[in-house]
Amino acid sequence: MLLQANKWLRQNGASTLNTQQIASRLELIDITKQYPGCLANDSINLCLQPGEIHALLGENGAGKSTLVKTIYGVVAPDKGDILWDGKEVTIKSPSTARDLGIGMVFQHFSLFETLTVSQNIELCLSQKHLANIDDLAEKIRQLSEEYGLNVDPDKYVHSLSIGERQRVEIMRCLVQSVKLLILDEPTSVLTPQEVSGLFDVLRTLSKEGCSILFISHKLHEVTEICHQATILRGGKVVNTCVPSEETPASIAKMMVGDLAEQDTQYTKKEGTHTLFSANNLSLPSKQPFGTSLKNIQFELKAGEILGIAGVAGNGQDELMAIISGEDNRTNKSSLSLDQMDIGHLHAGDRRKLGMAYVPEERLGRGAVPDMSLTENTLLTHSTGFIKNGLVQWQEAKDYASRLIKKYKVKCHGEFSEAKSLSGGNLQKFIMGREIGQNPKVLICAHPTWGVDVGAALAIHQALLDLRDQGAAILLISEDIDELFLLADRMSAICDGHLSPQVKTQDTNIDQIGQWMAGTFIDTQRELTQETQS
Amino acid sequence: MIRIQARTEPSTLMKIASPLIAIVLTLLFGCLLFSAIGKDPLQALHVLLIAPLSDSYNIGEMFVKMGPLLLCAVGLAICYRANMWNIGAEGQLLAGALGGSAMALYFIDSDSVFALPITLLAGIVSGMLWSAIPTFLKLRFNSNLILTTIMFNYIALYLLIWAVHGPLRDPQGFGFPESALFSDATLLPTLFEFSRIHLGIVFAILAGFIGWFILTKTHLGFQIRVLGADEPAAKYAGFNSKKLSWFVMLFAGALAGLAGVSETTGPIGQLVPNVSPGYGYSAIIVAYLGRLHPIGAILAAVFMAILYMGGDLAQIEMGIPVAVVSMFQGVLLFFLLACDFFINNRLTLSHQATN
Amino acid sequence: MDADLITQILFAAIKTGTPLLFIALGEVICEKSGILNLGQEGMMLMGAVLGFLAAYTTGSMGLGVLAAMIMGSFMSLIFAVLVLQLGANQVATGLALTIFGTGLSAFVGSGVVGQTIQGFTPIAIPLLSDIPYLGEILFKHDILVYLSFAITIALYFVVNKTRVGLTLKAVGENPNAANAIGIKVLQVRYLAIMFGGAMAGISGAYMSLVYTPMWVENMTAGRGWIALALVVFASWRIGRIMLGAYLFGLASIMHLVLQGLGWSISPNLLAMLPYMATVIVMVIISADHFKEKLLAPRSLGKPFDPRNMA
Amino acid sequence: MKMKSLLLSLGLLAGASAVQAEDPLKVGFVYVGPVGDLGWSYEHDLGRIGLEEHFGDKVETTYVENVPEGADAERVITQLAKAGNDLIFTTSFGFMNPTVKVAKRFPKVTFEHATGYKRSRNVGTYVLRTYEGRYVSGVAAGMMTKTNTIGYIASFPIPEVIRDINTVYMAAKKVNPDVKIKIVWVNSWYDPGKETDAANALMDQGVDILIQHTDSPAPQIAAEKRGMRSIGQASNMSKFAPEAHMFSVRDNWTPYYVSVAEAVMNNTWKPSDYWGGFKEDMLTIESINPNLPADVKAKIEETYAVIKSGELKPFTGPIKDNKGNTVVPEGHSLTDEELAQVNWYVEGITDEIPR
Repeated sequence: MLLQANKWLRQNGASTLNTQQIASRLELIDITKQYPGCLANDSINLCLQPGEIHALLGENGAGKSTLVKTIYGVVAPDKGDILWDGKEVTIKSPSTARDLGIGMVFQHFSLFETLTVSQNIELCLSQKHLANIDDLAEKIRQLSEEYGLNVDPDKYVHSLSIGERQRVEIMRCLVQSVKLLILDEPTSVLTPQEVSGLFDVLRTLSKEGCSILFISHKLHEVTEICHQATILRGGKVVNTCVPSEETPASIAKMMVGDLAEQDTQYTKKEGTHTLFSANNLSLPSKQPFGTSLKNIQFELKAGEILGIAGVAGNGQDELMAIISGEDNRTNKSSLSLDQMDIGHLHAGDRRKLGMAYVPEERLGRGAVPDMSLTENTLLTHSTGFIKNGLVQWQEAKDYASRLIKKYKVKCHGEFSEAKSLSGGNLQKFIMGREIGQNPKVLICAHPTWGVDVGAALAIHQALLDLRDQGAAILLISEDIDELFLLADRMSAICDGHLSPQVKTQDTNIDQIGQWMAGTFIDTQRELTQETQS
Repeated sequence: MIRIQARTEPSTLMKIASPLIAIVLTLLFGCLLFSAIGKDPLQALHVLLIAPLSDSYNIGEMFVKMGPLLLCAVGLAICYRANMWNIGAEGQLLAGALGGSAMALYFIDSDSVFALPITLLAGIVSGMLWSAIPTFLKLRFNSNLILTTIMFNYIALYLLIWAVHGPLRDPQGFGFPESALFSDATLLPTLFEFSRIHLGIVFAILAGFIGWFILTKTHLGFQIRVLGADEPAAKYAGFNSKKLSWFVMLFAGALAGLAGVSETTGPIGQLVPNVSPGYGYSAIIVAYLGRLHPIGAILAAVFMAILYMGGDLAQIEMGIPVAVVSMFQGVLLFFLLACDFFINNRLTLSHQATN
Repeated sequence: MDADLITQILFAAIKTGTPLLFIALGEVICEKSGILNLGQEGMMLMGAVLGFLAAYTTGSMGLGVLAAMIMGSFMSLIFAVLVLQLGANQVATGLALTIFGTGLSAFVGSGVVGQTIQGFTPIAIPLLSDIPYLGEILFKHDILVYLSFAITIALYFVVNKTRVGLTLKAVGENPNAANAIGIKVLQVRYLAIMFGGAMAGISGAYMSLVYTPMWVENMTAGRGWIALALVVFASWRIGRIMLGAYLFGLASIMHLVLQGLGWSISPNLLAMLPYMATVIVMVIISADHFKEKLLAPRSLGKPFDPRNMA
Repeated sequence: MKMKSLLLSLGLLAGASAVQAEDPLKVGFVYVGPVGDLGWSYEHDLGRIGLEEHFGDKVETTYVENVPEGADAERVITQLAKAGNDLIFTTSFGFMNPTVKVAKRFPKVTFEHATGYKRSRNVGTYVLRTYEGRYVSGVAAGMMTKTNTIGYIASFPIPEVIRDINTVYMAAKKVNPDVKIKIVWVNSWYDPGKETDAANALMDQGVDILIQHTDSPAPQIAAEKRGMRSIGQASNMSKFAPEAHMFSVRDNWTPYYVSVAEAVMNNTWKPSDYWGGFKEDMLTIESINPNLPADVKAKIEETYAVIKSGELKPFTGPIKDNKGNTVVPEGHSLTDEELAQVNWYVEGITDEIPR
């Protein structure tokens, strides 16, 4: 059956599937899942053919994750049926899913860093699978060769890069000879070059008859590789389409609904004088699995936005911690603010000098989940609310409610706990809180990640207003499009190295993409060697 | 069918009701237990919980018992609020007793008005020192605070026993392991003629209110709460978590040290090997029962003190073994932890799911 | 000190270290699954008293050990339900278990205080016990000591060489990921906790059936706490736990031995030794951040609720 | 009248109302350990039972066990006094100061404190001449030892224990000039685990006779297991070690408790420092093992007899301490007061008294 399908596919090409001839690989009928306070999936129908690469699209919170977890047996649906190769099945657990031939690569990898690659893979295999494999390590090497995955079974996972880890996850599925592979935002952690390698693997798999369910935010990738797309919004299927017949813009429109297209152009500005600089900053990581920073050098000028692009896990978190002072192992002179050395100062002292930060994690870092918005205001904004060490709760409360009004934060009031807010609303609140302190320098990581379009626009405007008031803004993001939209100058980070900074107008996505993959590192090294000699 | 469902917002009602429900359940457990060993459960509960408050002497004794429990519990509650798992109140109390007693013996022939304050201060400083060592080891070497504080409890105990047998032994005491009786100048004054209530109790209740004030009214307290609730947020906000950790640990050490010195200069009046029947450990229960809230700790300490005294009375009047007291403590904490589940969850009656 | 005396001291160190070995092996399995159970002392005492009661009433030592194991795992089940099912704080629940166990054991055991039983008799293993010195030290013990050898070897194998060991490590490192790939995290943790309870039970039985052999209130005298330190001391490795247990055993009898040899050091200061040693070793191990993070189960002490996974 | 009822409610007169002819004499006992320790507290409780048996319903007794020697002791003693007890025995050294304090507040109640040295109008003390039993033990041990090494498991370095170590050594030396004594301090009256460890450590070092000054039968069991010999302490320990056990020196409190109760009933009680030994039958030699050689058995009986008759007083000069000072001059026997202050080892014991 599978062989037949394969043959048929090769003859007909993958893009023109005829659904009538064979039973669907997977069919979802009326899948519904209710969480307290939110209907995550609302009667979702979806159909997947052998060899089909199917995109599942939607904004954060649209219900994609819940749906794939349902398929993989992590979440039990309240209602609905799942047909597998035409037969109704109940997928009770991931092991049932794997026995059926469903494999999944998670967005946050489900790998164990203190185990080796082959131990990680072994854990996923059922006894039945294991019995068929004499030598797992050998099998991994063989598959690695076959698909060009380049995975060493004996290495410990903590020594692997993000891209390698993803390939281990894929390997985990290949060893089980899956018939359906689910990928949850697989490219968000990859360089453009790694992405194309991944796509090659996916195409090979598809040709062999393996179905692929592909969750992504990156629409050009979807149009490039997917045969079919299902678009979710608010837990419902709102549209389906053949991506190759659409443009990224048209798909985006389906995703966000009737909102205005996001094609705004903002004016670029040039900074005046240097407000903040990092001078030849090198520091080993505190974490066993972190990235060490190497020779970081940049200047941040008043009245400009400097964007730093990069794939997650390339030292952004470490850089952020060092700039904010959460990690203050740096030399006094390696960081300076307004002509003053601040490398030795604690985070709190740096705040007092006029620095502010919007962290990547909103809940659990930018805001305390179990505390009210008033208390969360006080978290970083204490000037004026503390007298002789005592908290002026009434004033803090009034200020919080003003913030809520000004930034249109949807909540019950300033007494609401931070965890009761949606991601976008919380981000607006945090943004407002940080901007409200009139910082000289604002460091901002992934400001619109998972935020709806309307909120994103508001956040962009707030950032630009702050810039126009003369503040210096450092914007760290994985979203290249957003960086190009907002940043006046651009840079990229890779493996703890920071690329040179160039004016946004003088560069393009290609060059930044290359830099994200680290092409600048060798040139930089040569340059330093030249200047030294 | 009964199902467990997560609440969208934590229940404020349950937060307050949970300890009360836990107490009621513990009493029910007690009834079953007493019936099982052939004692009249109602009489037993009466002796255990009501009799300790039956006259002014007993009420006074309740306060005497509550003092050290409360002092330790307030410090622990604040530590736990900051996520510092200090199990070392017992050791800090013993250190306070030891340091304070050494000072009191120095003043054995004195009638200076400063003798008592200096003695108390010595106890406080000793307690702080004893909590400072594990704190330093944690902050500098990242060692596990739970384990080091437990180890230091034992070390303090043996140090105290050593001192009582050696340098601090009463030279006129026929070699028995106890110090000389302190001079009146270093004894905590009692407040009433008829009971042993001493100044230390006032300190304890004051400590409860100071703890409450720090936690809810000051920026310091706010920072402590943030540190405990969400460490990355505290780091992000630039709170100096080391300083905060030092503060809560030294505060707890100071209070536990004060508890120790108040015991030796209060109801005991000399240094003996058995200064504490485990106050430092029981204080952990008090802190929890009081919702890690200093004012709650006052109420919880009253309850625990009654339970202790009731245990003695139950033995005298009904021959109930004194071990029931620690059983009650354990069961109470079990029930409390179980009831806390319903702060964030609830039981719902639902009809069999369709399908 | 002559060779015979050293042999006898080492023999005694193994005897003293055995209850520590049992309980630390149980705790390390529990911690490897990511659960910190501070209730060791309570479980151990309940094991001791129930083991003694069973052996005293039935006259069968085997039944005593069995009863102790069952009691230990039952006690740990209380902990497991609170921590795993109701998401209670592990530290507080563990302490409650210790306090409860201390009281309950005194209560249950009041009838047999001061009674005594025959106890296990030592068995010299043929051939092995004839090895000079080593045979004297290792192979002239009672059956529970041999059982502790066997359990150590078995656990070493299971933890390091089998899929069960992998699963345990995975759950302890990253329960969310483990859940995602279909490992039943709660089930693994239940089993790990109950194994810990059963081992604490045997450890208690060793105290009341072999060591003294009699039941006394609070007879474990803080060994449960020492075991917790021992696990850190051994940096979660089975082999080192065995070594550590005997070292601790040695340290705790050393002050008695030295006194007999006429050293005039305060017995109280000497009694501090094991505790001091624990602190020092803990500091040395944990000072190396990098290493500790690789060795320590990363989710240790943190709650995990599969209902929050979505 | 009003005043009186107020005082009554404060418990101050509670003791006074009870002494009436038809009412039974209420007697309270405070024990430091559990009554089932088979040692110290156990024998006191046998004394209490003996008292009840002697007087039938003319007395009514209550006891409180496991009373810690800290701040709680005073409350427990007070509660016993308030509960209407006319006579209260506090049976551990650590209860001395609390007893004296409570006695001040209850002048109509009679207090008797074991092993202490503080007396007042209504507080008497009583103590055993344990050294008489030790002398017999020393003689038997000196005769029985093959390795010429006697092991002594000691509790705390108080005069009673030091005095007894000296007695054992002097007695053993008399019958066996080559004898040595090895002493291990366990710093506990009752810790079977530690006592076992100590017994084994001693036997590892060549000891073949164990004498214990601790209360659990653990050393007996340890001796039995290794085929060595032992002598029981405080209670009859023969059943724990059928082969090893040579004999036990048993404490017998009944005669004293009966005489005190009688004196209180007849209003003839006066505070005194009472020493009881073989002569008063408060110490007895029990269960001499038939497996002992005849000459040893005979010597035990003989030594017992000469001490009982007063012919032999163990601490009769000349005695030198192990630093060469003469501590008992020729022709002098230590008085009770001097016996209570022994803080030196006799010549020949090479150890030092620990701190």
